[in-house]
Amino acid sequence: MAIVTTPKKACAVNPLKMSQPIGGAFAFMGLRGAMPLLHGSQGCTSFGLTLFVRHFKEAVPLQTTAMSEVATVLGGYENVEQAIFNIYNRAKPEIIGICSTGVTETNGDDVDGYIKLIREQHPQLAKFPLVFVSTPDFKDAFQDGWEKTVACMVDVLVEAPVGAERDPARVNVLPGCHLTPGDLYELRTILEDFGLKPSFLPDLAGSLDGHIPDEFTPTTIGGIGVDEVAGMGRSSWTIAIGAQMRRAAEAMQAKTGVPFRLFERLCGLIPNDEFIAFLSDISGRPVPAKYRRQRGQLADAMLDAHFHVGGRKLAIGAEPDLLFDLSSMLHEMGAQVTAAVTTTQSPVLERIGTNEVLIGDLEDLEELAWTRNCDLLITHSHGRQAAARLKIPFYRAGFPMFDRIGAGHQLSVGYRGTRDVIFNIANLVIADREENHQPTPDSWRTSRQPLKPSRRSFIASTEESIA
Amino acid sequence: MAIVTTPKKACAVNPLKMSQPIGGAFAFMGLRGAMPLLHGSQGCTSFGLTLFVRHFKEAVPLQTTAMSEVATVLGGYENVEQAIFNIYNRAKPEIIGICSTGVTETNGDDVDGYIKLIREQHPQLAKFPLVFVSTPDFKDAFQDGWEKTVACMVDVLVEAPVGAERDPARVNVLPGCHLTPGDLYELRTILEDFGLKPSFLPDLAGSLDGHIPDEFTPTTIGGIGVDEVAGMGRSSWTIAIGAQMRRAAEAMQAKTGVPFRLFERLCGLIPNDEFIAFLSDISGRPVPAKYRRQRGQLADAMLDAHFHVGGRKLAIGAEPDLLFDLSSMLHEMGAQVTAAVTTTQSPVLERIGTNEVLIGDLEDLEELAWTRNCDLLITHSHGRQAAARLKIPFYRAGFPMFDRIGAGHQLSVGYRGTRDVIFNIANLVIADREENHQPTPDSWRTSRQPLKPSRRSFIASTEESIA
Amino acid sequence: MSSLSATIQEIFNEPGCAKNANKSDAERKKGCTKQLQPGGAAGGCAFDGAKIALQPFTDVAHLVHGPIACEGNSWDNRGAASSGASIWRTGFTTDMNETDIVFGGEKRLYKAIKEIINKYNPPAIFVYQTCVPAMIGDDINAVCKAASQKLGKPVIPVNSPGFVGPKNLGNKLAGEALLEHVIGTQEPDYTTPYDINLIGEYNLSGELWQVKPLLDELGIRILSCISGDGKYREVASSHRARAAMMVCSKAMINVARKMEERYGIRFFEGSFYGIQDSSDSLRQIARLLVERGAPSELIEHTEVVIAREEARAWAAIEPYKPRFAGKRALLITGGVKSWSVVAALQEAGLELVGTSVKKSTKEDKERIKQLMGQDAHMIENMTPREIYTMLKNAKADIMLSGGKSQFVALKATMPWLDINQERCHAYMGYVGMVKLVEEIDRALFNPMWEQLRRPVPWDEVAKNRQKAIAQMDAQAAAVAADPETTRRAKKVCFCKEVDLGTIEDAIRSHGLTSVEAVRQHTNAFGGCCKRRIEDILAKMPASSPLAMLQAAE
Amino acid sequence: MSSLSATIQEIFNEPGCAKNANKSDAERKKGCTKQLQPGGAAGGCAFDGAKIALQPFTDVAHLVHGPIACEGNSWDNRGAASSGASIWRTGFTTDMNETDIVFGGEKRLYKAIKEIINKYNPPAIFVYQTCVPAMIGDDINAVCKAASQKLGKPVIPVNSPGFVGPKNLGNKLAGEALLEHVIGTQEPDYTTPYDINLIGEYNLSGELWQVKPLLDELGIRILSCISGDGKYREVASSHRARAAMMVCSKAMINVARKMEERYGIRFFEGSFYGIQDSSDSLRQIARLLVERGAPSELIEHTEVVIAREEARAWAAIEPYKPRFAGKRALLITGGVKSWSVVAALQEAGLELVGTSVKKSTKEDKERIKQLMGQDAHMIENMTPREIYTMLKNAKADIMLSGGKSQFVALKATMPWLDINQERCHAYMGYVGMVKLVEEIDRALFNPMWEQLRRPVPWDEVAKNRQKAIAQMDAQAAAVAADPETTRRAKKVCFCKEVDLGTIEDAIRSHGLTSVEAVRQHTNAFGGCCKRRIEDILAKMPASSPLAMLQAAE
Repeated sequence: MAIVTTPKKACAVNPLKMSQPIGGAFAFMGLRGAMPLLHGSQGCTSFGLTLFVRHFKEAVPLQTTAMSEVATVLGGYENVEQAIFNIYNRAKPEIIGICSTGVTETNGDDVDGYIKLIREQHPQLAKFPLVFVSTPDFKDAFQDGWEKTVACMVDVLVEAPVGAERDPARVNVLPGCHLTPGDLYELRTILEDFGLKPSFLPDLAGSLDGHIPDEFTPTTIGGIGVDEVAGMGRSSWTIAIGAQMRRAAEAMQAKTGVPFRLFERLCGLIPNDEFIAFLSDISGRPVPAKYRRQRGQLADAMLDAHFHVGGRKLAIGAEPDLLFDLSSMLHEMGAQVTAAVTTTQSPVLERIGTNEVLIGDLEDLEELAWTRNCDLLITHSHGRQAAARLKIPFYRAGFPMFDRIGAGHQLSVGYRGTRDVIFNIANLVIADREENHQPTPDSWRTSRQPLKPSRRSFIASTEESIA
Repeated sequence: MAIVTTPKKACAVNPLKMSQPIGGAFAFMGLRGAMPLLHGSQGCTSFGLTLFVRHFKEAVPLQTTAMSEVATVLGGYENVEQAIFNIYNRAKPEIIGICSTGVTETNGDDVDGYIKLIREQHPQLAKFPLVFVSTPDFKDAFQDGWEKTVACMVDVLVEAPVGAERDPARVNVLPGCHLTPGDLYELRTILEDFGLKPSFLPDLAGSLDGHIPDEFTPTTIGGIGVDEVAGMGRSSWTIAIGAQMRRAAEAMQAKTGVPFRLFERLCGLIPNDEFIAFLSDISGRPVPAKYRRQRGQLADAMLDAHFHVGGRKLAIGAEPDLLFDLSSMLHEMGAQVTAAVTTTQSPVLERIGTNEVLIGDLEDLEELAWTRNCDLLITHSHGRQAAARLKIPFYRAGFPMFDRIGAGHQLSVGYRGTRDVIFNIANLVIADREENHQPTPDSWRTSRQPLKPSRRSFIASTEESIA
Repeated sequence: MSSLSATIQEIFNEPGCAKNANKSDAERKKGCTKQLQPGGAAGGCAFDGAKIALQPFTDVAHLVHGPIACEGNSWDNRGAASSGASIWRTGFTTDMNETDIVFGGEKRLYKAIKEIINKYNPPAIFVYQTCVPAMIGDDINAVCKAASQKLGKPVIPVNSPGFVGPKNLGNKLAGEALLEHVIGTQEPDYTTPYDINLIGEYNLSGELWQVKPLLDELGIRILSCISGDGKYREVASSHRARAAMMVCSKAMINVARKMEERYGIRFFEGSFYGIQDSSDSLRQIARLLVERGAPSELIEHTEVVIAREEARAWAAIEPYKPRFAGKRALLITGGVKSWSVVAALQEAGLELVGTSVKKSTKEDKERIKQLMGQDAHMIENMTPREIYTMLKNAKADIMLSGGKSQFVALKATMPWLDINQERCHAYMGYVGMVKLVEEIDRALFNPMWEQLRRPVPWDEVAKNRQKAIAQMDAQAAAVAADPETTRRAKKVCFCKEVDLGTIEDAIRSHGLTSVEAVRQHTNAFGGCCKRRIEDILAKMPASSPLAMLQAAE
Repeated sequence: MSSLSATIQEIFNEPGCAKNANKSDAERKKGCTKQLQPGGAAGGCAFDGAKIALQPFTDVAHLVHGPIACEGNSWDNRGAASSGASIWRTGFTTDMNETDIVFGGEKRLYKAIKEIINKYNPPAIFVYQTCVPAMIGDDINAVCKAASQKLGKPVIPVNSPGFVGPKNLGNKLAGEALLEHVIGTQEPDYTTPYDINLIGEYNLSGELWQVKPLLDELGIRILSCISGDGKYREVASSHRARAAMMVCSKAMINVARKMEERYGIRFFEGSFYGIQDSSDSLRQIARLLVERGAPSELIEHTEVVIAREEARAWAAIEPYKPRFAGKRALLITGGVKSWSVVAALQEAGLELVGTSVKKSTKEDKERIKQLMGQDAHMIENMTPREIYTMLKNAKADIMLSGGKSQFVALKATMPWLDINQERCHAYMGYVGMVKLVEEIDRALFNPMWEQLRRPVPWDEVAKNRQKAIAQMDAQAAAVAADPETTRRAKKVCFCKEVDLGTIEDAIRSHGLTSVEAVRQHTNAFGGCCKRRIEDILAKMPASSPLAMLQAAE
């Protein structure tokens, strides 16, 4: 339904987008004993690291090849070699995942070639798991980095099954980067309640759910092990969540023959009906009573919330899969998706229930929300300035969420997760109505809503009000 | 540690307290096919009904003996008889639970006598479950009504076990009225994860969790059945939650010999450690990995949140068990319980980590919060006016919560529930700091905090600001 | 007590009440409400009714004399709006305890009044009597009188304990308290020929302010609104108004009639719900004022405003009409709304399939017939179960009612709109009507309903599986006990419904080559089987041409 | 590029830098930072450093020329506070795409500058160079120059691509940009003998405002703060100040020294962390101003203020000192803070068990020795693992550091306080010192730590059970297969650890009468057994006197 457009601006203002190398590094954080490594100047790593630390409030492993100006000119082989060596010796990881950056891609470093050479030169590394993904900063976005990296992991780490039988209970899950550790926990519980044994690739729930390890470790403190990844070919099914995971799911099928089912969304009643029906189908088990109850609770939550969510004009900025998921769910509750901004292309965009999806920035989102009188803003924490200027309620969704705690536990999948999202959004709307929209003797003095001018100078006009 | 005081006021202002008959009726709502019946004038029922409906956003069964002025003078036998008959014939309940009110207690109606007479006169009612509790409005509070009613249910409905063996897996759970349907679900899941089969008395999770029944029914749409209650004597253990449940637990032990363990709190790390250890002990099963993980997540949440919660000056108003639970948890996180107000006496009050607990109203709480510069208010929804005047963040806890949706799903028990509460409160504090406490060039102009006068005229002074 | 009984009798005799006019003397004595049925009653008591009627006076302290239930269970639960004062939202109660019951609560009441004056100093205090102090004989009239004198502040007794009757009786008892103790006790600063009273309007969700701008524009002053956004001084001096409108409710007909009797203030009963009714009401106000001496241009001005507002409103509603074509509404409300809202909904193009007339007068019913035709479905008394069934069977597309019955509609997954006191939207006047239409549209066309009405898809899955399992069981019974059988009995699916032998046999005997074909022949249906059947097919010897043919089917 | 190299070489030669003074020429050429180690580096790049130094100018638009990573991953992540303008918090970037890489990004950059001026019209734009455009040869100096001329607005190139070096080099390159393009380009409206510059102060969490009231009281005007809460016009006219303070950081020593050189503005390096340091800094400011012509009373006034503030602060800290007795702090921070905060903590009565000196100069280290004694534990380079171990072993009671290392402390369940840029509390001046003490106290004495350090109680339970199960297993192996055995083998506990026969035997052979005794003899330990053992005891024949005796034990 929606037309996807890209505004013609030379200057991105208040970026919604983050770079794809850190999206790639993020995927590696879902492997056990992993050390993600950005091949670039140390700032590339430092910014990414800070972003993850502020979101998860956790120590986050992320290293750099520390490319200097001179190294850039000469080519990065030595830096890659040294970095792998230093990490291998000091952090004793089980895997190193390497993502390129703008600097090294501009330079044309052949990292796959470097790795081959390093393995040849250093026999102790001959079989050590090293995965490289090409993720230039000047193309695509965070979600793309994740997408490519997971597909790469499948290519490099999963073994084609030889002879061994498939385990009918074993299921692969390929979650998109829009799912939180809390979401992954919920999915694991659901799958296990059907007697299934899921392998999540990657599994951020194991590494970034915020738990306290007994020992200090410089690598990831959990996640899926390389050995378990290798054996994913013996699963009966692959469940991919989010359109971004189609690539990895297809790679898995091509390599191992494991069929996949793609769930583009898991927030909302109908998507979860389909998900649960599928699980019942592949497991051969009836749906546990618990989920019938949770479904009823969700339906009831929708009834309670539709008075508040219905008719709201929604401005939402998020990466494609999250945008599609949340905006579809809210559209189905009667909200109007009035302004939608995203970071990168995706086949789901045109199916979003709105007229137009912009590949743009938070300035675009703010401008649209202003001129179209939106009354609810949904985006990541960087939207906080816009929300304050727009004076409309702000629901934080996506990465990063640095100005609240518990980001890793935010839940949106399953009947229960959907229910929680609906309650939280409806309560935001209720609070806003109470605080800012109580009727006064003048509320209906003129019944016409003033048309808002374009917001060319909105920052200047609010200079004083926001210190 | 705390001294419990009662202010000498003739006029309660902005009541914190609700009446005990509706606390009793509330307990009956956790039985399947139940119709609670207040013996009093119809207003007694109507107010209670509205309160429950606004809190749960559910149809709520609650009937009245509709005592008129004349009936009051003549005595209520006829009204009780007619009410039971009408309900029995029309609503086809499995049980009717009767609570007296101020009117009928002042009058001295002997309802136990009435019931005996009714059973004699109407053989079809001879064995029909009827439970009566004496709950005059002019004594005690909501929590007391619940406490007495559950104890009464045990006395009347539970059968002394004859010969039959105890079921080692079966466990009775007697939850206090401060637990939500969401809390009960969580407890059920935890108990079942240890292989235990819990019977909750009462079980509001079955009736008021907000689900959609297939058929219309004028009675409760779920809850524990009278038959299951009758068999509770065959359980191996009784778990009572909240000091208010000691009475029922003792009644259960006296009648059936089932030993009990009382957990005064289930919000907080240590209380849950004890709870989980106990479950592992009585079930003979090791603690599932899930709970080790949840424990770690809670510990991590405490670490993340203590920066924000630590040192906060807390004003909290709640019924004794909820007050004890929440204030202890926050005290243990480094918050200062600066003002504490409750509704009725309880042995836990003196163990609250503060100097003084007032049996009072929301005017007292507001006054104390004002003079003692509290920066966080916790109480039920009626605290909203005080929070707006005090201009401090407001966390809604307890019954009623009529100005937000999802009240029935608010979770505070278990590692997970504690974690959610901590995140929610910390995020309220963070939001408040961002919105209202950003430093300005004048923040430190004078380093002395102004002493606040008592708030005799606080309402007048805010007349204009709150429309 | 005796004075209270007298007051109640007087109310039962209310000559302004159309319903009363048709009753015999004996009937009238029994009162204007049905006897309450124990175990089958719903709705508030007289105290509740009195509080509803008076609490919207915003600068008054409302003190409830009784045990905690009466105020503790009910305060801060009304959606009336205030343009200034907020003390009306503060809950005051004597919270009587056991000692008070034994020794009487009068002393505590007096002290409570004094505390309120000391701490909050409102212009007046309304003291509400409740059942328990009424039973034990607390004389609130005497206490209020003494307090007024000693403390120099109006302290008004509202003698309406819950057990004397239902909510509507309480409304009238509240009116009596105003008539006896408040109205006419002060004088307005000035008067104009355009001064009116609104009686029985509570400014719920601020809806009065949807109409007030029009009155302002016409120069008409609301001298006193009883009681929405009202102030004590205004009602105390309301006897100087030139005309009054009894808004959409007979709740305080005694006030309107007695003020006409005592002060010559003529009144009419009108409604601001719906376009036609709003216009009619504006016309009537203008007419009454002109009759009492306002310049006659007022009538023309009013017509100009009406024409403009009607045009605006119709234009705003127009786009919705085709959307509402054929949509049926069920209206469950009381009294005047049973017809005033009917008219409003019909204006928007909705079909009315029924309206409740439980609390309606004969006159009300006549108006319904006028609006809906002779065979109007007037619902005398519908149980929740009946409403549920009606909605579940889709006999209506939307229900409009008060908050308590909302769950009947919602649990039947049918749209519902609140038109009683707890709603958060205001629906009065022309803008309110447009808002109502918008909200109905929003409710009717919310895509959520379609989702909620779909059957749970797993039930379908489960049914299929049941069938499959039954057939499997039959086959399994035939399996004997040798090694090959064991190999063949190995389950192919995780769901353990199909064994290897069955599939091998099917492939062999029918020469199957595709998973689809195997499914047809074995009733293996599931997802997880697919891959494994493919594996088996791959290991089996090549099929015969016949099989190829079959597979192509 | 060549001009950038020259600038960098010049910075390496910085004569104002004490560290440099001790180096050979060859050493100096290599630069003042260690070579970064691939796979072992942490910390920001030169671009990061430049942005940190300049972004606190609040009315300037900060435009990052590069691919999305440089701004998209990092914007709005600093806690500097503004008293007015907010455009500094807006993220601007050219978000270079593949086409720009191929054809060059200069055109996009120019258009971006134009868009910003059209939409936001700030008094100036700072343009930051990053690695990729530097590699492909985008000449931002030229673009900025052209834009300045055409668009009539200062557009300042900040030539500090990430790969030229670490954060502290970026700070200095930012300083060079100011020196070359900004400072001295405008004149202040007026000057006073009390005008000073603050250099290297970023007003994190508004901490500048903890000191500014004292300067205001003394009549001292901050002509320009570089860069906290700074405005473009202020820094452009900062060359008219009479004195400067280099605040707690050598980050922009080049700015301080060159401004002294060019404009004769004498400066000193000082700190506002801690009571003594705050007093010293105020004294130095007064002294420098008086030397440049301010009236000499300023010195006395300053002493009066110092005396008053010190007294207040000491009084506020006093109650904490006994609480801090014996408490040990570990300080992991850089540069000047390694001693200025040490002093502050010692003032509060804390013992310092170590301070990191990774980024400290020889001079810094001397000061640490003065403060902590000759055997001060100066930590050159401590890995997170070492810090974790140190804390886990309780060698310190609290750690103070920057945000990134916080989790090392927290995961060791040790109190931690943020003293770097991301903290939400301000710790400068006298009030800040008191705040720091309060926060340390709050962190140290939070009752949470005790809970978090307790062992998980179930581990204890589990250990006991393991033992019990092992013994049960041994007993179970002895069980034969007749009906009585079956009866006796029935498990008594839900946990299935003890069978009936075992218990009966134990009771019989030892004549037991109490649950406790049964437990001792059977290793049945659990909760659920208790009731059932009681039942068994009740059914067994009465015990012998000997058994009674045993039970009484």
